[in-house]
Amino acid sequence: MSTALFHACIGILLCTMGLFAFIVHRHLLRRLLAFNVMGSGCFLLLVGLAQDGRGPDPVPQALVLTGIVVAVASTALALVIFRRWYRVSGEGQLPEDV
Amino acid sequence: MTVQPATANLLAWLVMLPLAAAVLTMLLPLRLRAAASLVLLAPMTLLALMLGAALATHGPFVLALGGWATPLGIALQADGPAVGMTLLTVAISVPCAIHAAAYLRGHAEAEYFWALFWFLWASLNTIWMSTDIFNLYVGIELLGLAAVGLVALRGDAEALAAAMRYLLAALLGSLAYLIGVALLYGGHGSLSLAHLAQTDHAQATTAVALAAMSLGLALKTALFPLHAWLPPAHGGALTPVSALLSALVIKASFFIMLRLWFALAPPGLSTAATLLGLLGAFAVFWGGWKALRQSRLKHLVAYSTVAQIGYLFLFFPLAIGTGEAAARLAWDGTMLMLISHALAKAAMFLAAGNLILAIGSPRIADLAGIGRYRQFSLLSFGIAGVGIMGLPPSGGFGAKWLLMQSALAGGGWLWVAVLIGGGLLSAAYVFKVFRHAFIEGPKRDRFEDPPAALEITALVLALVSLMIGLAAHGPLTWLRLGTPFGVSE
Amino acid sequence: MSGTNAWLPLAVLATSLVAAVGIFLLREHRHGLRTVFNLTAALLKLALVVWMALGVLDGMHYELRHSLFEGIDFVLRADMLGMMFAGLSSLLWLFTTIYAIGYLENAPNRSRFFGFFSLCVASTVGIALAGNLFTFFLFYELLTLSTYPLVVHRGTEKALRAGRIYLIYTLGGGAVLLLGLALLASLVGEPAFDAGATVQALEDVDPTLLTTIFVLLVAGLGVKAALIPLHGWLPTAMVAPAPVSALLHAVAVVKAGAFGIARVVYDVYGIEFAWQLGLLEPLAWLACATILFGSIRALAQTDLKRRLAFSTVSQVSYVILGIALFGPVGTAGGLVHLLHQGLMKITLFFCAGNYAETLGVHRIDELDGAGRRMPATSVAFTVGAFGMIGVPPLAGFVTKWYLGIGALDAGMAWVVAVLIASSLLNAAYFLPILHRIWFRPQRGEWPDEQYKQHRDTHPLLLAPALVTAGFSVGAGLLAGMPFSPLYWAEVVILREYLP
Amino acid sequence: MSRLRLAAAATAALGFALALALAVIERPAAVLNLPALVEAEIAGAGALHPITAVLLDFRSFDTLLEVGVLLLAVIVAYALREAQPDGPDRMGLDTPLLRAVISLLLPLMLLVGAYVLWAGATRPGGAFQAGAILAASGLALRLAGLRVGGLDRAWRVHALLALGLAVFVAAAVLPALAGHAMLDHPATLAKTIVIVVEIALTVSIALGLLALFRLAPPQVDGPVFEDRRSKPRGGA
Repeated sequence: MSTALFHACIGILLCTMGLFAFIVHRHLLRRLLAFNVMGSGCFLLLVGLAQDGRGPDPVPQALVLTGIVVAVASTALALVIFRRWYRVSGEGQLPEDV
Repeated sequence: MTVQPATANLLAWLVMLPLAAAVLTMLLPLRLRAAASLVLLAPMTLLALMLGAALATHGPFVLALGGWATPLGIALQADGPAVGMTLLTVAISVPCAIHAAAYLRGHAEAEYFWALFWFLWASLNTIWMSTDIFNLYVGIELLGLAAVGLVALRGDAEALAAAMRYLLAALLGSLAYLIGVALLYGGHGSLSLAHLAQTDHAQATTAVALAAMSLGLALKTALFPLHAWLPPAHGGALTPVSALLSALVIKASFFIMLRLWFALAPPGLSTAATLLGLLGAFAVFWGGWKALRQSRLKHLVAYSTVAQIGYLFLFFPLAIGTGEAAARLAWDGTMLMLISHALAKAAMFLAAGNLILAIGSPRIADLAGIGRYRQFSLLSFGIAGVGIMGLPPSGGFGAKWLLMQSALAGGGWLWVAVLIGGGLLSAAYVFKVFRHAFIEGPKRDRFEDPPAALEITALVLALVSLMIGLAAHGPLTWLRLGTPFGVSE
Repeated sequence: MSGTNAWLPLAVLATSLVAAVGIFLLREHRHGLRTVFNLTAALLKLALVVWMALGVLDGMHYELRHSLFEGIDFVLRADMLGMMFAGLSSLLWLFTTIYAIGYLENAPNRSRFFGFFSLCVASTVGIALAGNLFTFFLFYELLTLSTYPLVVHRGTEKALRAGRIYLIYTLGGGAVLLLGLALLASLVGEPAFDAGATVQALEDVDPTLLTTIFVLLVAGLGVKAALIPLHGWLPTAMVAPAPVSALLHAVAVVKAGAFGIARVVYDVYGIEFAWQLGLLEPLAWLACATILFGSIRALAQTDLKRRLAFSTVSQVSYVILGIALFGPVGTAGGLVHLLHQGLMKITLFFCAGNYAETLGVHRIDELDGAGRRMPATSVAFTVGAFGMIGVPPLAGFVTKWYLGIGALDAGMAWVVAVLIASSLLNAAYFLPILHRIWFRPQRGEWPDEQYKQHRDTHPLLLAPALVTAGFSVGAGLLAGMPFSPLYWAEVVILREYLP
Repeated sequence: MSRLRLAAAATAALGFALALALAVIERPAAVLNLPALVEAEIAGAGALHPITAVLLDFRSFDTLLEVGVLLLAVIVAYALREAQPDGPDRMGLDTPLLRAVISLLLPLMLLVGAYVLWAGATRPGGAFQAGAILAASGLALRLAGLRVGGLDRAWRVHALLALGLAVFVAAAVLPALAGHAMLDHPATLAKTIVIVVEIALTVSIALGLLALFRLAPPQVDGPVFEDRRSKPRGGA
């Protein structure tokens, strides 16, 4: 197994763990963390899979950079909304389905 | 087809102008933001019309951004669906913007509404035109965040919870999509849909990638049973926002799904297609049933969206694994359904918002007596309702007719039952509103009078949704340009 | 084809559509302008329909075609059968409009009422002029939508309930019709009103499927035509104002159903093909059952309008019966009753409305002595009732005579027995009313007397009733003359069914 | 946490992992060699480092939208901001030790940020990394209770936040005005344009990240949020 493929496998693992946590947890911060774990796994998969057996590839690396900015922005947005939600409701999680 | 750069650039202008508008409306003094946005509607409309004209004269064409051809660069394409959706976006956004300008006047939400509105428009246009799967990812992220921001604008607890729920769904959906991108790039070394379409699809990687992406997009489109985020978000947002979200935003992810399935669907995928169709069928009945049970007007309309999304997903079983004629009818029907639902649902949300303004309450039961005093708003709601119920002569009826013909051509009796049963269910919830509105009694005789701009925009959208059924032949022929269905004639 | 010939059907449609839009836009208090809109549109439409009918008689061809989707066109076309129905509805619309203006004086929501009223007639004329079953369906559903606000017009609990029942029946019927239509279209492409072509396209199709489609179509149309067991909405809808009842029973709704069945039998399947498939005899049975059932139920009603409603259930099925009888005479009987029933029933409803508006009388046992207080209305009511019973020389007699002969021609002698039984039942439920009106003394005060300054009632309410009563006498007396309903029915048969 | 939910989550995650593993194992050998294409075309691009070239030339449209995403997040944060903006009193720690450390570190951080930006043309680095470092130094300042004087005016902050996207859009549109494809910079100007865009991006990204932090302040006390809408509106 090449290093790149190893990275990809770790990526899958992270994705799986993130997904599991995302479904299981209700607290919004935990879910956001889970989302970020999944995101990292996803980036690893993207770069690892592309570079396995093909050598360094600037394209997925650039994609991941873009993806990171997007993920940071999304997480920040989520935190902003979460903070406001927490201020208004005092709850750390969303109300169950109406 | 090669065209002049100036013509091809129309595609990119349709993204750059709204982005520039977003920056502008962020920097302008508060009181000028709405006015500037209204002025900018004119060039947007003009650009979209010019693009339509270019497609009509030159046929489908692409723009290689930065001069870099695919697969190295990113290309935007003008084919029937892309241009059709761009024009639809204009048709929905312009009335919604006019409505919003009047609706938000003097409200704090107006401060950043316009920047978000323009970001939303830019991302929609990107999604309609882009041919690059990663670019589409950035597009749906931009779209999702803009939509979430618009939902959150209201700022109260309910809106924040709805926005948060929506954001979580959107993020999860994007990640599922991104995993598909990773697999496809890993397997085929390209991000361009045109290149991916030429690869061998009959292997597990493509199938898993397509499955992951479809799952993510279905979540963003709120396909049953992944729809739980939609009703609070669409029902709880500001009225013009609800209209934009229901009419356009959920269509964007569905549209990407269509593009992916065209390019990537491996042979023998009818089981998956049937599964999507079945989920669609469940959506039609579950959404309709829940709509009927709502006590708040906008939530009723929002659940109606859940139901109507179901019809869109009938496309997959109707078009995949059936004959050419059936597939073509399914495509026509789905496009018409998409367009007429967009128009009718935007009109319905705007009309519902006007009714709510008039009665000063979000509850359907408080509509009693309004039938006598504010018939104009009620009329718009009714005309939009005709489209939602799929009764003639609306576009919704035409779409159902085409889908039904497709189902009969392919022997899909189940789908016929869904189309007819769903129509009856939607009639039940639309007329529920009227039953309350027509109550005459001593209850009250004072209602607020919504500004004329709010009433007229709703009515215009409603009328267009009604008339599109009678004028669908041309647009449908046009929407087939550059698709697998555009061959004959 | 010249330009005007294509646009004339559209113009006929547009007169009431434009009126509807204009009326919707009017403010509630603009009564004068609204009346002008209403009457101009009604007169203009009548004039255009008469002009077009005469043109059709001269062999002119009026057709407007607009492509909706691939293979499906929106077609407006004037043919004899359609013109017959269009003529009936535009004539009766004029009277109903006049009546409604009088009836709703000082009532709220008149803009909404007259707007939908016009829309309703636009749909009816659309149904008459539809050149294929698809276009027919468009207007058929539009009719459902535009009548709903009229049925619930009063906004009371009862009216809203009636509206809900009306919708459940008609939208359900529409869905069934749509299913039949879609199946038919998937077999023949555009379901044109061209029996020959359809039969050719259907030659190789499994007869079971064809029968299924026929059943679906007739069931969908039978809801509006109030065939049992799909008639439930009609008596409930009686809570609507009298002009709406007139519209439902005489001008538009039940007629649209009956007319649709005529179209399906004559122009989609073709009467010969339908006969060969063995579809007509069950239809005749169903019609006869409805005739008897409606009459028997009518007997038991104590509310005047409900009795009239069940009478409609029964009478409309004469039309269906005529359609189901294979042979020109039976057809003539059915088609002519489309017109006759309209004239007679509208008279009866105008009168019932007059009794209710003027005296506050709703129940039959409150009518004692009404003839003395309202002689003219009562004469009109008597004419209508005798016509329904089928007393010669009134319009109803002509119908029954032709149906009887037609039944014998078609070899269905048992139908004659049904006709006789039905006439006896008709007499049994109408004569007691007439007896009360004319021969019983008034019992105390009227429940809610209005228009005391008039000898009878408000002239706007009285005149339409008298005119339509006069027409139903004329239609019977002058049945042999040119341009009588019978003449039209015969022309239709000669032109279109017996080449 | 219900057992059912655990089971469902485990099943979903497991199925997901298996499907992914299958896809990875079964994946075909790519037909296309994109890195080679990048290598071949890099001379015509506006940057020598392949990643920067992909980000700011070959796939600059992605980056443009990405900058939009960041700006969008900031805008939403502004739209949802607290009624009273937080001040140093609520966020700053304001201890002499922190001040001392920051006064030492800050010049270094700024220097590193500038270097990373400059390095992006030839080796790993670039606008986002530089922006992140600058944002961190800004954050350090804020934590120490210091304010950058010029950034107190909302409009100025807004202008700087929007600068990146504005410059990028302008750079995209310029070639179109000259009759080329959108974003297609002439080879002679490509390098300059890329540098200008990068600098603008760095400023906006740094400020954007800082704004996101500032607008979601890390305190739990303080006044409960008052409804900021001018008048209630029916709906939700």
